[in-house]
Amino acid sequence: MHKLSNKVRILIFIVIGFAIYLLSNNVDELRVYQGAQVAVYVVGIASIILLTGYSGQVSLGQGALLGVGGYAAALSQLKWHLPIPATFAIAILAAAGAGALLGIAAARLSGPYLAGATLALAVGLPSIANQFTVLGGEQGLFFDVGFPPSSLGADFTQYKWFFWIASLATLLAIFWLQNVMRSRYGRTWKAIRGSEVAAELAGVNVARAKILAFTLSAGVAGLAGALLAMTIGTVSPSAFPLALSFSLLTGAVLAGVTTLGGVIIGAVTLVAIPEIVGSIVNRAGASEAIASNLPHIVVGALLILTVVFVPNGPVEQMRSRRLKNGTSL
Amino acid sequence: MKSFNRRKLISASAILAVTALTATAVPANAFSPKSEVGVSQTEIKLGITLPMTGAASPGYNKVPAAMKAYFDYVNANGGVNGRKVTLVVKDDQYVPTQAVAKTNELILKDRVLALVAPLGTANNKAVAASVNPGKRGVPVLFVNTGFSGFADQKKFPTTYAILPSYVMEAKIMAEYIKDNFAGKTIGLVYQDDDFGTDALSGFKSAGVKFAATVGYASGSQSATTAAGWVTKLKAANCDVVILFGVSSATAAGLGTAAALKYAPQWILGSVGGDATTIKASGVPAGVLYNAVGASFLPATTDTSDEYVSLFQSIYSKAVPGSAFDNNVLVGMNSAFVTVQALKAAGANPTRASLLAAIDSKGSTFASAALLPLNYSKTSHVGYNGYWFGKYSPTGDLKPDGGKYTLYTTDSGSGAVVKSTWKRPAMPAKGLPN
Amino acid sequence: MTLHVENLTVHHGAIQALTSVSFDVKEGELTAVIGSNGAGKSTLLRTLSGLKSATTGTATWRGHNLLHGKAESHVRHGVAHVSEGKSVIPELTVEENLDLGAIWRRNKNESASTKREVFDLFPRLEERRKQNTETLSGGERQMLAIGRALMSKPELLLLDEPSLGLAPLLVKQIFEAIVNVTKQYGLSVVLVEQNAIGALNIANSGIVLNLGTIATTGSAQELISDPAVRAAYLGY
Amino acid sequence: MFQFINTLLIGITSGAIYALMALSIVLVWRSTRVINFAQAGQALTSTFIGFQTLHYINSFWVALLVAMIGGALISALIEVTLMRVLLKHSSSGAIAGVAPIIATLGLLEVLQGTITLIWGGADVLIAPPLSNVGFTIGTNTLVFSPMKLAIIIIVLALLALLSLIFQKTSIGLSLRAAAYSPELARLAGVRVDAVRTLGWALSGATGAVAGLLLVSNGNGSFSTASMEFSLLLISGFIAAVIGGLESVLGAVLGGLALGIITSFVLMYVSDSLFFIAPFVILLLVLFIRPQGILGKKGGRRA
Repeated sequence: MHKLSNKVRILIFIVIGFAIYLLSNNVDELRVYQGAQVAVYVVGIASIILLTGYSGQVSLGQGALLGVGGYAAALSQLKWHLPIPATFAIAILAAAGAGALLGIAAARLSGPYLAGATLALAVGLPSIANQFTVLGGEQGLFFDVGFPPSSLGADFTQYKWFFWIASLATLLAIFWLQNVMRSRYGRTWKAIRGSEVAAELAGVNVARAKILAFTLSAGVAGLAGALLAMTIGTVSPSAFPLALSFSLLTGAVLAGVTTLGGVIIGAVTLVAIPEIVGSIVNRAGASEAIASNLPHIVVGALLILTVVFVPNGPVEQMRSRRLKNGTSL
Repeated sequence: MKSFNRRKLISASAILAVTALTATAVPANAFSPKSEVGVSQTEIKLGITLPMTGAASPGYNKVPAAMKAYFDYVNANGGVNGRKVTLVVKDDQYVPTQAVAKTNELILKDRVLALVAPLGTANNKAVAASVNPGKRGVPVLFVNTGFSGFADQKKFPTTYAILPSYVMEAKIMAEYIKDNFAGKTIGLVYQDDDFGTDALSGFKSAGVKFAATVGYASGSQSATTAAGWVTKLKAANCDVVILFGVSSATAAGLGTAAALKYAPQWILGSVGGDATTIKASGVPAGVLYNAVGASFLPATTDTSDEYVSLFQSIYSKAVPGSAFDNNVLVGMNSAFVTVQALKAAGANPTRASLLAAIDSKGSTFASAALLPLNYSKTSHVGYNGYWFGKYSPTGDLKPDGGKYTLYTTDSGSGAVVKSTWKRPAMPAKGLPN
Repeated sequence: MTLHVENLTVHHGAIQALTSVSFDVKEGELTAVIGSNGAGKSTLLRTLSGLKSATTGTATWRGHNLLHGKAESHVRHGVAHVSEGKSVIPELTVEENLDLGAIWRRNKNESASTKREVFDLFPRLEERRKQNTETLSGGERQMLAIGRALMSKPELLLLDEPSLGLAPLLVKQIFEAIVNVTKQYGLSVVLVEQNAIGALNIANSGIVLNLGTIATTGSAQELISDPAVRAAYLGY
Repeated sequence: MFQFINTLLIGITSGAIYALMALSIVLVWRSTRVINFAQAGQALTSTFIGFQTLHYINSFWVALLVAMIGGALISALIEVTLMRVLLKHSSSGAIAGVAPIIATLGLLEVLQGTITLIWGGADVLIAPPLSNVGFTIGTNTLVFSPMKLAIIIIVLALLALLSLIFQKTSIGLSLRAAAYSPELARLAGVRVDAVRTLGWALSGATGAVAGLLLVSNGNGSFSTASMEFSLLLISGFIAAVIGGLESVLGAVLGGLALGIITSFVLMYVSDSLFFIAPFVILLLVLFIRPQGILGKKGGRRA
């Protein structure tokens, strides 16, 4: 596919950023908070798309990498009192380091073994926090990005501030990810996903490419972890449960793992479904048990239906349908 | 031409992003500055998050119904200055991120006046940090946790804990052991997180020596892992064992010990000593018999107590067929204290007047507890002591010698002393003035 | 006409692998299908045995529609397919591979006597009946593959490159064995081979496939003496 | 000494249950090359079926049988309605390799949500059928009771039964053939689809036994959110990987090894390592012997 020039892309991102800015001024606090959640999910999902969609490796433990990022950010603030952007950078680096280690292990594994190893990681890693008092045990650590600057006015809420920070970080991350995927590495990963053997025959160092994919993906996940820590104000083992890993994977599948184009769909779905289902259930006057369980069922069912019927995700599906129908230029 | 396609895709996703967000952005009810959030002419709306489902839910999931039972009783008797008190319940599954999300919903969507009686240290720390009710001036009242950190009013200016801290509990327990089990070999099972760490520091400052300590990872407790604990405690020949964990861990420890014919003198922490949960989890009756437990409320079977008998009659009418246990008593007591705080906050309560009322009059609030509340401008910790007793063959905690002996202390290095405080009579019909 | 194929067209995704292929195999005859790599020979057999579905056309065996239903039902109508590359399961023992061939047969006495016949035909297999198939040589595996097919009491045998990768001496043995079983059981055989001479030498008739279409058909004798065929496929 | 023996006994009983779960995972893996992450959810559902049965017929053994049948039916249903369609639809494409894994995760959510809706989130109780009071030698009581003995006997019996089916019957031959080479099995007349469904059904029944034994090994209480069940999945999976994912014997050895090692770590190192120990064991196995104890070299990438 032909590529947009960088100038046009930068322009598009600025327009999106402006739209987000306008949006943040026109919705209430709850929506702004949910907007920040969406941004966290966008980054988390994008990290899975980089890994699964582009290099064909699966990770059921992405939540653990988010955890590494979150803890790194919180620790660096607590111990060294670094400014917030620096804590984000540390989160990215720390998670990338963990990802590299994981990638070295993962390069030896494939399919179910990799899935299982990352699953075990998702369960095992967060509980490490209990082993070292510096990590704050079950209660975890505080991570406080501070109040919005007073120059923004007294009405400027904390959540809006979170939303701004998260949106900016998200836009930068997605822009960078697009660059990576358009680069030589992106093509290499795609070749590996297509056929490992063929890629190897074509002279690709498969193991190295896989480790690199893991490293970069983990770095992005680390950013998502720091953003998550920011929106909930703490890091603790239970902030990065197995369910988080599954949610991100679900979002990635709903978004379509082969393209970044649908990432917002996956993220919005994750935030919106519990809300929509919850409000329907509440309106129907059903019990709390239904209200808290139905969203799980709906999300799970949606995941299954997507995998079966639109395995490449809705965006890719629409795109290929248009190509097939010949309506596309 | 293909680039056009790509561009369309990107701009389409941008538009999608914007519309998706705006689509969900249904404007909430217009905010009217005149009346306080959550207070209308006819209603005062409160909110609670706690585990209604999940591993931590047994026992605690009876709390909302108990609170509602008392609120309904008040509402049927004229309400609070003519307003009905309603409670919005959200299930947080004992997961901090969920607690944050649900608390946000309560504040931003349900628009409650205050949060009452939420449960859990980790959850409330996360809520305090993220939702930041302190900065918003949203009261978080009578939190069910003994985490000593909530005493820090700079960090948690609007949070009021109700339980004695775990440090206090450990110190008091140490004193009780000194009085009753001097010279015995003592073992400890604790949850290896802040909950247990708080307790460990209390035991340490009281100078208790343990022959064996078993710290289990939160969530790992089961009859299988408990077989390991018991084996260790037995190997160290412990005669007295303190179980300082959640109810499921307490149940696992007691049940497994019985199966392994190990019968030390048990001392159960107040958090895990919930007889209903222990019995429901298949622990043979009789295992709990003679174990030592602690509470600050009267025994649930003590019908000579005016609070217990009133609460029991209210509850049995509101939730027929449900056992009146300690969780119910805790829930109703929280509701009782809440109603006093609301009344003390004036004819048209606001968040600020509610907080001010607790700070100035909190220490005079009546409650079912056998100790006074200690709220003031400088203290946001509720109760500060316990009485000890033993469990009856039916699993009810009864005070030693039929008489409540209250020990009190602080979370620091203060001594443990016996309290001489006498609880004032209950307000007429259990309706605070 | 017992095997009747008409206008058979098969696709591999977007690629047309077979185009309007028509031929017949008479009862008790051996038809060799020759052609270069990628001519569609294996596809033809896989379609006939039900492993692959056809786009259009008809294929019947004694009136039974081979383009309908799955491979496991065709075998119940006497069609046995020995697929390319020593069609045996290495994780099973020799005897289990044979038993597998008869797994759908209800009468266990009959299958036991078929097993006896297979052992008589290939004594080497009996010697190694309890061994893992992995330990067998290439030739032995091919024998086992044919033996497995015979266990299903076939009437139409579809053989895909039985000589592939075997030493010349073994090739000769395998071809002899094929002639033997064909005669002994009165089988109709479709034999796909790269080794065109060997195949045509034992065949009654032959089909030359080229890029998915039939280039020539005729009796084996005619094909061997056809100069064009000789030049293209026989190499002399 | 008694501490050592008790530690070993704790390890063996929990290992036996891990082994069953591993077996259940292996059965599905062999029949369809899918790791079924919904397995623990299915086991939990079957256990609730057993719980429900006890309401009508007060016999643990009847409940076990009904749970096994229920588990088998649920599992078979999943194979027929979901896996078959899925494997046909997504045999190619970007996520072909991971699609089944993701689908089973979705299934896990659906199952867990559904049973919570039906049975509520509160703890329920299945009283263990035999005494859990340990045998006494002299003045010491072992961590070994009639119930634990029964657990080991049931696991061994089930194992013997499965081995017999696999090695000695033509159904077993079909199962193995379909696992190793579906195409050849098909050519030999094996109805591969039906055989796969059977493999899933066997797996479901095995998982049901694992679930009920897990509950009986403890004090009998469990809930839809029981931590033990998610741990059962992870332990089962790790055990299966240690055993090489292919063999019944491997699954059993893997389960026992995991159970015993974990038990010793918890006893002699620290109880707090509960969640980390299995993870470290898995990583060690994957690093040192990626093909598992009984796995064949090169099989790991297949």
